[in-house]
Amino acid sequence: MSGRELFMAAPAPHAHAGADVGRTMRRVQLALLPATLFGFWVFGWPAVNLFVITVAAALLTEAWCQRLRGCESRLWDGSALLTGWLLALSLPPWAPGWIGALGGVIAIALGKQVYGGLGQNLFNPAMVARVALLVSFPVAMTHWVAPLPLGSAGAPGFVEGLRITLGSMPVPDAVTSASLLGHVKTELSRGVDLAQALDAAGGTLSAWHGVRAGSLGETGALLLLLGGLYLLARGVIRWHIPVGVFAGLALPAVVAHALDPAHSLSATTHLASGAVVLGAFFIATDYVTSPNTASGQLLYGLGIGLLTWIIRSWGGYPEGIAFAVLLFNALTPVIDRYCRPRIMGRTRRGAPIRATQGSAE
Amino acid sequence: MLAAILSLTILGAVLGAVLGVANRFFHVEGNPLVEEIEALMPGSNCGQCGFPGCAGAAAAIAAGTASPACCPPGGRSLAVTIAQRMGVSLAPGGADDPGPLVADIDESICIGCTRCIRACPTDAILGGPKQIHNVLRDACSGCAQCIDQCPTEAMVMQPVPITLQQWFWPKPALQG
Amino acid sequence: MGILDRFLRAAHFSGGVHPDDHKRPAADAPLRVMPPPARVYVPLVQHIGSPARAVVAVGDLVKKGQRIGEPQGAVSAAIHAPTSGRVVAIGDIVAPHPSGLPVRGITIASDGRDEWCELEGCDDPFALDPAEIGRRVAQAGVVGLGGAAFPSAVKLSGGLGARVELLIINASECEPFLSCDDRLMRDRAAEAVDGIAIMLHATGAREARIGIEDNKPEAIAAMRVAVAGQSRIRVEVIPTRYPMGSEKHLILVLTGREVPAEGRPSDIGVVVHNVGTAMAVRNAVRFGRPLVSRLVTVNGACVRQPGNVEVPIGTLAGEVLAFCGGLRADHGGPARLLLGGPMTGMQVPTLEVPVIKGTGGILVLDAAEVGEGEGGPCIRCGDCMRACPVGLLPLEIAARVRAGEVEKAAGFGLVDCIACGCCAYVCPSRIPLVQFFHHAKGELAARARGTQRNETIRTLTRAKAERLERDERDKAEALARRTAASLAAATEAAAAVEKAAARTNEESGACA
Amino acid sequence: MNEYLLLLLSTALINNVVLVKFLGLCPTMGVSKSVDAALGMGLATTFVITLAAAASWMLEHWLLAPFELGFLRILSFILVIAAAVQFTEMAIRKTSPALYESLGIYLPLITTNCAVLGVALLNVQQGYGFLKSVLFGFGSALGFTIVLLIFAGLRERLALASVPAAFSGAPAAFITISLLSLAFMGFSGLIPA
Repeated sequence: MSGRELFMAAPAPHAHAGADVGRTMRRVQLALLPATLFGFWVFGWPAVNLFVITVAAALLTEAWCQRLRGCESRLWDGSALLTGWLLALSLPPWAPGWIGALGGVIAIALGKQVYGGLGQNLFNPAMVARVALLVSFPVAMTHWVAPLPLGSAGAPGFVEGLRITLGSMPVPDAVTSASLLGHVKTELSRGVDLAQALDAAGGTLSAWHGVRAGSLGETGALLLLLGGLYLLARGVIRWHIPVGVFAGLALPAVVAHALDPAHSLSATTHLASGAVVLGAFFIATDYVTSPNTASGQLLYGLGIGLLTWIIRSWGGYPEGIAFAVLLFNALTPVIDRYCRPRIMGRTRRGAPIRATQGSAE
Repeated sequence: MLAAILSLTILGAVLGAVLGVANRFFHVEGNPLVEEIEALMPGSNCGQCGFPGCAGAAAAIAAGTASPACCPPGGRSLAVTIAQRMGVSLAPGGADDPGPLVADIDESICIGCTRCIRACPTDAILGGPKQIHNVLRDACSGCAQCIDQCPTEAMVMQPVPITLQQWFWPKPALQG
Repeated sequence: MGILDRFLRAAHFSGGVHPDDHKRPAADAPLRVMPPPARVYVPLVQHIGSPARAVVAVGDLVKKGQRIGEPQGAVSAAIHAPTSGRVVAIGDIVAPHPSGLPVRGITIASDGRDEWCELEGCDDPFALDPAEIGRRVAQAGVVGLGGAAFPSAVKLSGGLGARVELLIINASECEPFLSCDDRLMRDRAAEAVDGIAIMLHATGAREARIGIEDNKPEAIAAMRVAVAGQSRIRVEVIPTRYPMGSEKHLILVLTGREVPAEGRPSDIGVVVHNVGTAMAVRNAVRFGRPLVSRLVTVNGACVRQPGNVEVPIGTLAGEVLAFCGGLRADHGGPARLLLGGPMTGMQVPTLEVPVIKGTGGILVLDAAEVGEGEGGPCIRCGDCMRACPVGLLPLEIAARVRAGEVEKAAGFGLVDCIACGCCAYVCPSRIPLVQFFHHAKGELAARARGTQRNETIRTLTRAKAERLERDERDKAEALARRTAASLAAATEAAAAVEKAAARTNEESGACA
Repeated sequence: MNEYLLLLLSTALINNVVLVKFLGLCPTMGVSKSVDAALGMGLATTFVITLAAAASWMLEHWLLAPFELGFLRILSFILVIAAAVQFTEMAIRKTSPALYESLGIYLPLITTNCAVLGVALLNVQQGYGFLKSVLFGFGSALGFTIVLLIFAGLRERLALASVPAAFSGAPAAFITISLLSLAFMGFSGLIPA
């Protein structure tokens, strides 16, 4: 029991709280699960196929890149799975399989592994892939379908679903629909009043229960909200970014809607439509690409919300959250540079505080 | 044709005049960098860098032809100071960097000839004729000028031993 | 002092962590006193500051409490023989330090009698001049027993040159596993309070506040009873949160005021002493007893009989463990041997290191207590930032240190890091953040030393060059003088010769 | 007023000189290793572009157009730009030696920053008035500075990442700026051309 070299040298602390990266990833996936299953139910087999293909592509690319780099495999830490998962949720549910596969490859290879893998990337990999796909294949990426819940009449069976995903069977025209934001954008550009446009859509586009057209995972906004609250309760994320995104989007929307209800959507419609909830809780909160400090996170969230509103209102794309997230990913180092916590015993600018000699209290 | 030549000439003349005046106004004397760097160098002119004296090395560093890390007696701290002053990044020191070397005397073969004492630019060697000499580690610049002077090869260059007060944790092995 | 008040206090510093405290059952086991071992190994530097100088020789007989090391310099501490016996060696011993480097120390073979030397006590310390108390405390070699081991006399008698209004007694003991202060307050509350009263007198502070974390109800009760008669000493219950025992954080929680960065508590009129130090001060002033033993918590899943032990300074850690029943082999065997607590304590490479004045605990932890696991790259989750009680960005600092940009790391407030370990404790990727900071601080210090050395050398070089030049000049001048003199002599001689010749000529001419 | 504001917004963000028009890539890649240097470079370039836009407008309208010397346009513009850069260089060397050293060769190379000449030539092409020319120049320069700053921030972080050897340095920087360009595409269509 004596002698040297008995104990390996290690620095303090010699205790650990027990947190690990895998646990965080698993919690996020758990929070996503209800909305994902809901998406499967609403859009049927093609959506399931797309999801599987996207996630598999992400995992395979991750494994391949790690092999190329010759580093030890961290395939099962759940990060690549989560990236593929988030990307799949942001795709049109009946998109052809190659879109998902290509997206998975872009997300992992260009978005993440080029920078050295987990924790090193500058942009959210899933959003890199989504934006790259949207810019490159605008038609395929804005091809929405009306909800056809599993088991309902007209819903494609497993084989039909597979054929849709593999592109050997065209999507029937009757199924084709538009997302609310896309519909509004088209109608407004044709000079149609907002009230009329929404009337024509018959309310089905903005249904709160989520049985509506949209990307695979964004429609179940209530379930996403539930998942987001779970993440908050678990301490996986903090409130600053989601609240910032919601406020940044809702505040200008409220003002604009009050000024010009005929041409601007109400705040509630903005919040309930598109990928705001998904983005605010699951995408903008990505640790690696968002600021660290509370003030920085709030600023970042507000910026994303505001930019999303600007792009939705005036931009060339109906939905802007992916662009807004990417842009603020890019701004994160700058935000981090200027939003730093105050160091104890120093002023915010970093100078030592002045000693005030005198009685305590 | 004439208009073209004339206009360009006038343009050139006017801009030249403006720049000439500006040059007067914004004139900078000499290169303060060389003097600044020279003031940082040990000044023992040991020649280990391969330049004629510290002034030569300072000029070469300022001109960018020599690395800020070219001065062995100055060691890592000097290299970092100069690199910072010049706004260049320094190649990270390899693991084989033994740190600064200082002279040490093997007392069993020192004959007390005082040649090393005369060669030392910093008076870091103590001792008199026929007495065993000793090196003051804190004052030794590591210039190695004493090494060749010793007739009995009692002088050697050795890394400074690490003491408890100076020890610190090594950088953790790279992760990720 | 209601719940609201307590809540407000807790809000004073952000960050910090709540590790499992593991204090019981060791804290509840009765205090044991360890007899002196056959040999003690006493390092000559057990404190912050310059090492002491040995004042005994090999072969000398020493009594317990006899001074064997003389302090050198303004910040230093005397060293005393922990037991009576014969000095058998003065030389290198393994330092109680993770590096395993040697330290100069005195080895004493005990004669088994444990005889005190003659001691100079004092019946009424309150009649003594504060400076005299300081002198006696310095004589006794008392240092801060909380871990930093700063010579106490310097802090006690206005050595820092500022007026002290408030004396804070640090009894928070926020480190998990450690309970020596807890045990001391439970068993010797009256003596500790007597020590605090003496310190109050010495510092000239108006009042003393004893900060105790609320996870030590027995100690709180005992201390409340002990301070009952003292109007100027108060017991303050503070929330349990690591690092409550950090000087600056304790001050913040107890007074609501921040110590300026790069400054000292005395800048805001506060001085902080550990409760164990108060005990040592009492022993030094009342009985003239120097600091030759201390309470050590022996704890960890691998220790057979965990508890608190009064151990003579210089006893080897292995012998203390043997006194506590030795080590258990179950739980997968010992994973780490620590001196101090798990958050800031030092891992030592061997059991053959001596207990010194700053050693508050000897812990032998198993793998589960250490919480070993697999590490990974930083995912920028920011948990370290939220855990940091100082308000730093550990992830940013570590990333820069990793890339070798130590100066940029310093720009992120590296100097303000108190190395409490909260960041590494919560890091999900298990990045050794504290090691990064230690490394960077060491690197910066080494560079500063290098710069200083270069400056010294430059001065010396210039001095020698000037001297040589002066010698040269002197020589040249002397030569010139000599030449001039000889020239003059020569001219004179020539003139004389000429004259003589002329005369001869004249004479010869006359002759002709 | 609104028109001028839109012009500024459009040149700074939507038709960003670096990310959409792909002008001035050389200094963008060269001086984006630290935020401080990038800020200095951005300010110097802003000064030069704005000055050059004003001077080139005067040159075009008072000299080249009246005397029908259109064939001398590029030559004379470069002359003016080179003079402006020389002036800036002297001024920076005098006022901020540290910035002067950190910018290094890229300071005199502002002359060959195609964004500068590009802005001057585009002004002529679009037939902007004086105020609009200056605003166009300033907006473009602002866009250049913004991108340089963002990119420098990203590269500072990139320098800390463990990028695979095959991609470290310029490749990763190019991929990053392409992704940044992708993000800027979100601005497209904001203001109808």
